[in-house]
Amino acid sequence: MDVTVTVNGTTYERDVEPRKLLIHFLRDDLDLTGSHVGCDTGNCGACSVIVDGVLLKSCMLLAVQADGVTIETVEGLSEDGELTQLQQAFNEHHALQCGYCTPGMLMSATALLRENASPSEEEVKKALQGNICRCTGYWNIVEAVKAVAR
Amino acid sequence: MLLREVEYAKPGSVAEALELLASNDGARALAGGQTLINVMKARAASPDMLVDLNGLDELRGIELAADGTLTIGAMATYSELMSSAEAKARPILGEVCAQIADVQVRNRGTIGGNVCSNDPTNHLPPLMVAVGARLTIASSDGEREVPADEFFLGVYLTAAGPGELLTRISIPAGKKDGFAAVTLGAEGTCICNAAASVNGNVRVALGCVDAVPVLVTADAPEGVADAVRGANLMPPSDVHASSEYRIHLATVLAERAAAEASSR
Amino acid sequence: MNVSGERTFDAARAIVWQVLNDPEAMAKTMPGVESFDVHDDRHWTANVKIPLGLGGLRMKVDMDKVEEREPEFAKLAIKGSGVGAIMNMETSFALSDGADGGTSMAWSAEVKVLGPVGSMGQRVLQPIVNQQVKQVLAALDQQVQEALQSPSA
Amino acid sequence: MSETTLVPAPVEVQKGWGGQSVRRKEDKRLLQGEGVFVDDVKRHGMGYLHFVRSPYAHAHITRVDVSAAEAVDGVYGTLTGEEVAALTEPFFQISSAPGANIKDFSLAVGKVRYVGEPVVALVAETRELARDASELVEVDYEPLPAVVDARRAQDSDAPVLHDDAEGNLMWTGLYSWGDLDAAFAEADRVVKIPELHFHRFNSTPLECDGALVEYNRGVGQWTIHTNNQFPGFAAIMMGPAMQVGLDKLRFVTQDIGGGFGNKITSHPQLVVCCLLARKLNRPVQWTEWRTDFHLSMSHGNERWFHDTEVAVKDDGTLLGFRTKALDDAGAWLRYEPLGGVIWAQVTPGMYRWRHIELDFTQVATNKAPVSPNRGYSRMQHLWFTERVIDIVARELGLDPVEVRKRNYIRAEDMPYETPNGCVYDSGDYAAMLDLALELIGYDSMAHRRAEASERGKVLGVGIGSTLDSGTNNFGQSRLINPELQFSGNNEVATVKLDIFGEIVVTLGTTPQGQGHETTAAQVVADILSCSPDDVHVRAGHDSYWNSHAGFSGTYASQFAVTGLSAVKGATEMLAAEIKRLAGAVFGGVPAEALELADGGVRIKESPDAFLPFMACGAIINANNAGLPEDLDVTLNCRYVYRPPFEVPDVERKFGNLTLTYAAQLHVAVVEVDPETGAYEIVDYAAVDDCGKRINPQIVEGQVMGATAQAIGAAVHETYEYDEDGNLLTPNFYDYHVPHALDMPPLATGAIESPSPFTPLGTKGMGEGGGAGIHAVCAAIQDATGAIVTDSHNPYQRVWRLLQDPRG
Repeated sequence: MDVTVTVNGTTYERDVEPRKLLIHFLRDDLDLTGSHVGCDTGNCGACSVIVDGVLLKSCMLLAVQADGVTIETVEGLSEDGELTQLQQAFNEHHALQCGYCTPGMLMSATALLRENASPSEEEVKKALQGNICRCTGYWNIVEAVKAVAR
Repeated sequence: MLLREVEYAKPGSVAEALELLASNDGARALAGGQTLINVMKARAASPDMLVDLNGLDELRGIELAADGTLTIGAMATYSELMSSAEAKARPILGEVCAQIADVQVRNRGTIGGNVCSNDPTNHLPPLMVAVGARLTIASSDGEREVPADEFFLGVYLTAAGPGELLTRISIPAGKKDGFAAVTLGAEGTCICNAAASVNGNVRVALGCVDAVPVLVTADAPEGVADAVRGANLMPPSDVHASSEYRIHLATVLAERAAAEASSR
Repeated sequence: MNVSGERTFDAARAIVWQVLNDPEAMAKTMPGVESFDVHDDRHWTANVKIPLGLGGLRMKVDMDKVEEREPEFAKLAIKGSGVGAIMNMETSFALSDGADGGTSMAWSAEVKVLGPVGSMGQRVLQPIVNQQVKQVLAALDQQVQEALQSPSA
Repeated sequence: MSETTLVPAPVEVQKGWGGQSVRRKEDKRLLQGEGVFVDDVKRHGMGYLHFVRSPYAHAHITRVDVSAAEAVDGVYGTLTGEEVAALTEPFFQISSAPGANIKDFSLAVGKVRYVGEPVVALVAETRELARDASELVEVDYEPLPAVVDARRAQDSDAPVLHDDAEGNLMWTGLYSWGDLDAAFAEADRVVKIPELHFHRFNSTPLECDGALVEYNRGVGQWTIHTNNQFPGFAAIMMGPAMQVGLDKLRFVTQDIGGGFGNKITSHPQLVVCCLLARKLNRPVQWTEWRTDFHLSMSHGNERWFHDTEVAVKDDGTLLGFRTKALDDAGAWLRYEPLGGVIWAQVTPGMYRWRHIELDFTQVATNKAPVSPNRGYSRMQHLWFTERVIDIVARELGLDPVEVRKRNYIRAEDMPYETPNGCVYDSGDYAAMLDLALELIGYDSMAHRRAEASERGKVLGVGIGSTLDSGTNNFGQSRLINPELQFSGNNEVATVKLDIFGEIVVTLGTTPQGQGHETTAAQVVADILSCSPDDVHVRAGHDSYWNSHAGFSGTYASQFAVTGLSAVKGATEMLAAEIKRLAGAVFGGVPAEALELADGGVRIKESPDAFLPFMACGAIINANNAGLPEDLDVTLNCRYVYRPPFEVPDVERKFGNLTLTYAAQLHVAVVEVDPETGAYEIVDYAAVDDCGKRINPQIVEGQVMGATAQAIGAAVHETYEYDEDGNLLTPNFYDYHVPHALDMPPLATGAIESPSPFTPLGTKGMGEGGGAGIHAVCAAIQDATGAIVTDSHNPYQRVWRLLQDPRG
């Protein structure tokens, strides 16, 4: 089936099998390998992307369902290699180690901060609940997001 | 990951969706997909066709009638329900939805999908039974309304059968509700849950103890524990809880949910 | 997992025995049978589609009667294989004369589900198995009733 | 949330970059999704590999038919166990007999031994097609009874996994030091503990295993892009099996999405990829999905401790113990039975008892093979010692704090030789405990208990003291099998100046998030007097071009010692060469008269005589005519760091098994809901001492991560099997790993006791998280009043403890 999708400002047209998950489409068809796969049950959130302004896990959407939508992925966060405030805060607070969950974490935190510019610690944790990190124990990630909160 | 081959259809109306479902034996409705797609990844189920209900605005929306009856479109997401001003009329709904899975899942997963999948670990089936929800099922023959305690037939099986669609859920007015659950970690997979509603008598629906929510009633919250014992539960044992422990949890959680309900 | 129970039928033991040992009657009790082959009186094969809510599970089911003491006891080894699931079941039933000319049946089944479907967890599988068993027993009732009404009874 | 309390180090404040929390160099690419993980690597014409896995825990394979699968359009080919047996030798076994006799191939041959074991591999044009076609592979099985409980594995009627071993016993060894009889004679009391159980789990790195393997027919060489975290080990397993020299196996790793030891033993899968890449003459890509990982990869060692007897004095002085350790290896010995000796690195835990006997037995069961997992084998043993301490304290009616302080090895005893000849290099455990108790607010605990009680909760406090022994002496493998010819350890770094003066560092390590690029740059910057920003540390490992040695890799808490010491050595060589070059350029100035500063080298007395690194690099690499003939300078310096080790005494099982012994002191506070057994960790403190910290923030990050893994393991994470050998927690639905809401408030603290044995005073660290399991168990014991005998305490178990505290 034909799918037209705009990712990080670029419009792509592809012919995909209906069974293809959006995450595989992003990674394998569009070569946007920043979003990751960490589980096969929708739990880990490493594939989180923002679809038409809504934070979703791209492993629980078919690529064909993304026809006509606008998607933001980690590759689109910073412009010209300049890290965003949030990305800088992750660096300053040592909020990543292996970096595998990081793209999903950044997307979840980005979605949170758009909706709520000054989240409480509890709100930050709740916003990150759908993203598993096995390296950091989350403390520094929460600190990084709080640091950007107004 | 890596689903079996499947056909995909995106109907433009409920009528078209019903026609697709009725004319394709192996077709299944795709709501939020937050359960179905994962089951398909495991290849534990492989529908021949997915009929995507996203985009059917008829199935969205949350309305509050003058008599306090709340009508929730089957395709309303948890997030929509949580932020709906109308849904505040029955506060327990938003409170329980806020405990389901995580932000991403709540943004996509639907109320209808939750009740129709009727996974024993889901929160909404017992809640629907406790609050006395009525579920409207559409088929090519028209619509029928089923009370929640008759809606759930088995694991992944409900009164909305092949060729049918749950279209909306109506919930009567009320505020005296409670909910209690023991989950794996904070707000994780459910080990046992109980939803309660007090309206004259106390209705408590227990989740995760059988294929369908188990309804017990009592005259007062104090009688709930006896009512649970009287239900002769035979819950499944699994890696998280033995049958015996689930029975115990069901009793404690039923009391807690009932106490919360009556305190409101 | 183990499921077991007792059941009474308003029919004589011989009739119940006949139904339980008639492949065609048994085929009608099984969920979602699409085809049924009888190799001999001890080996049958069925292609079934077990109706799960999220989509049917297709399985090829081989049944092997491993023990038989007419008219009171039989034991079957049942092996189902499908994509995503393997089911191994050993089931037995013992018939005895019940009150009022009826028959009582004590049955038990040890069911093992392997593969991805098995990984869905016992709290999902056990209720599904229970439910299927309920349906099989209800269908069995009906077969016994039909046998009672059939000319040969 | 996290308050960091950094206590001033009791040593002189280090000048320079070392010791500073320099921001990580790795982050920029990772934060933009520009990391290169194994599944990101693609090649023209590559095929995707899918494994057909066993649904049975134990069965004979009676027939394999791949014809229907191979007939599918787009399927490139398959590989069966029979082909593997014809093309390869069984993997080399570390064990002595009987474990030595088993025949381990990269696919099941003739028999399957655990659910999820790879039986056939299939390669196809797309990922989806590979999985589709795998469903057409016909395998007939003849099921056999399974043994899943290690305690039943040696029963006379137990099913035998490996006929070649003539039973399920894989390895056994008796360790005995000191004078047990004297200790028990001296004891006022003997505390007996019939059974303790350390459960099966692992760290579930978020990225599962994977590889992209290319074969070049022209040179007969494989290039293996993989996330294996110990390519040196994989190579020595794969080379002999595939009967090729190690130069034919080029390992390339880039970014790795977590390892924690779990990515050491993917060599069987890599062999399958290699064989198929050659057979099909095309690149083969393998991505392991989460359920595959849970079913088949690197579970942590499950261990039972039976018939434990502890000799104690009434005042709580510990004299010694004897116990029988029964270790469950699962179906294959993929790194085992090394767990049978690794524990001995920390034989007495942190305590001064001198009389210790441990009868170690490892058996095979029909479960996934075990392999290293963060805290490998020491965690199990240290959990045991901590359980012993708390059970002894309870039996004697003593305060667990007092019993610990009475028995801790004292700061003044350091370096301390343990009963089995390990030399604890430095540390002050009592001071760490004091700091941890202060961070947790131990003095106010009575008040907090009362306050919790008012809310209907029961509060418990528990201490976990633990060690993180790092930098292995591989000679310890000889205690498992005296015929093994391994000993010592090594790591390599090269540091060079390139044409434009770029400082380029290459490591033999395979980091998975530990920040090697950053800490290596800090060490280099201090020696070359430049900024870490000027130092380019190559990400990843390439065994073809890269500097590496036999033990290269990232595992077993050693980078801060082996990796950074290699970097230090290479950089010092480079610094000396730069000075020699400059001395020649300046016309015979001796090295002592020169210094490195501001990105160049200058004459101390006349700083205007300055040669920037750019000039040095240019002269040697591109403008070297006329340099003195005897000037032996390449500005490309390779250094192999070799830690000071002796071969252990095999007879006495005696010797120093690791170079450094970092320590961790954790305290957990739990609140239990007595009606349900559900509990929450409400407060937590972690104090770490890993000697000199090159980058305190990275060290703290390791402490935090290890803590979170311990909390997950203590409360929820477990690989449970049913009696037929089906894994009941095969994915993240039922294997619950902690998420942000599960994390308690955390206070971290640190003291620094520099190692006297390492070039930088550092100690390896990162694996001390086991302390969290010890602390949570102790806290549950405190709350419930029941003896905690299992390392895994889900709500149900806590509820049972509450029902029957006397057990």
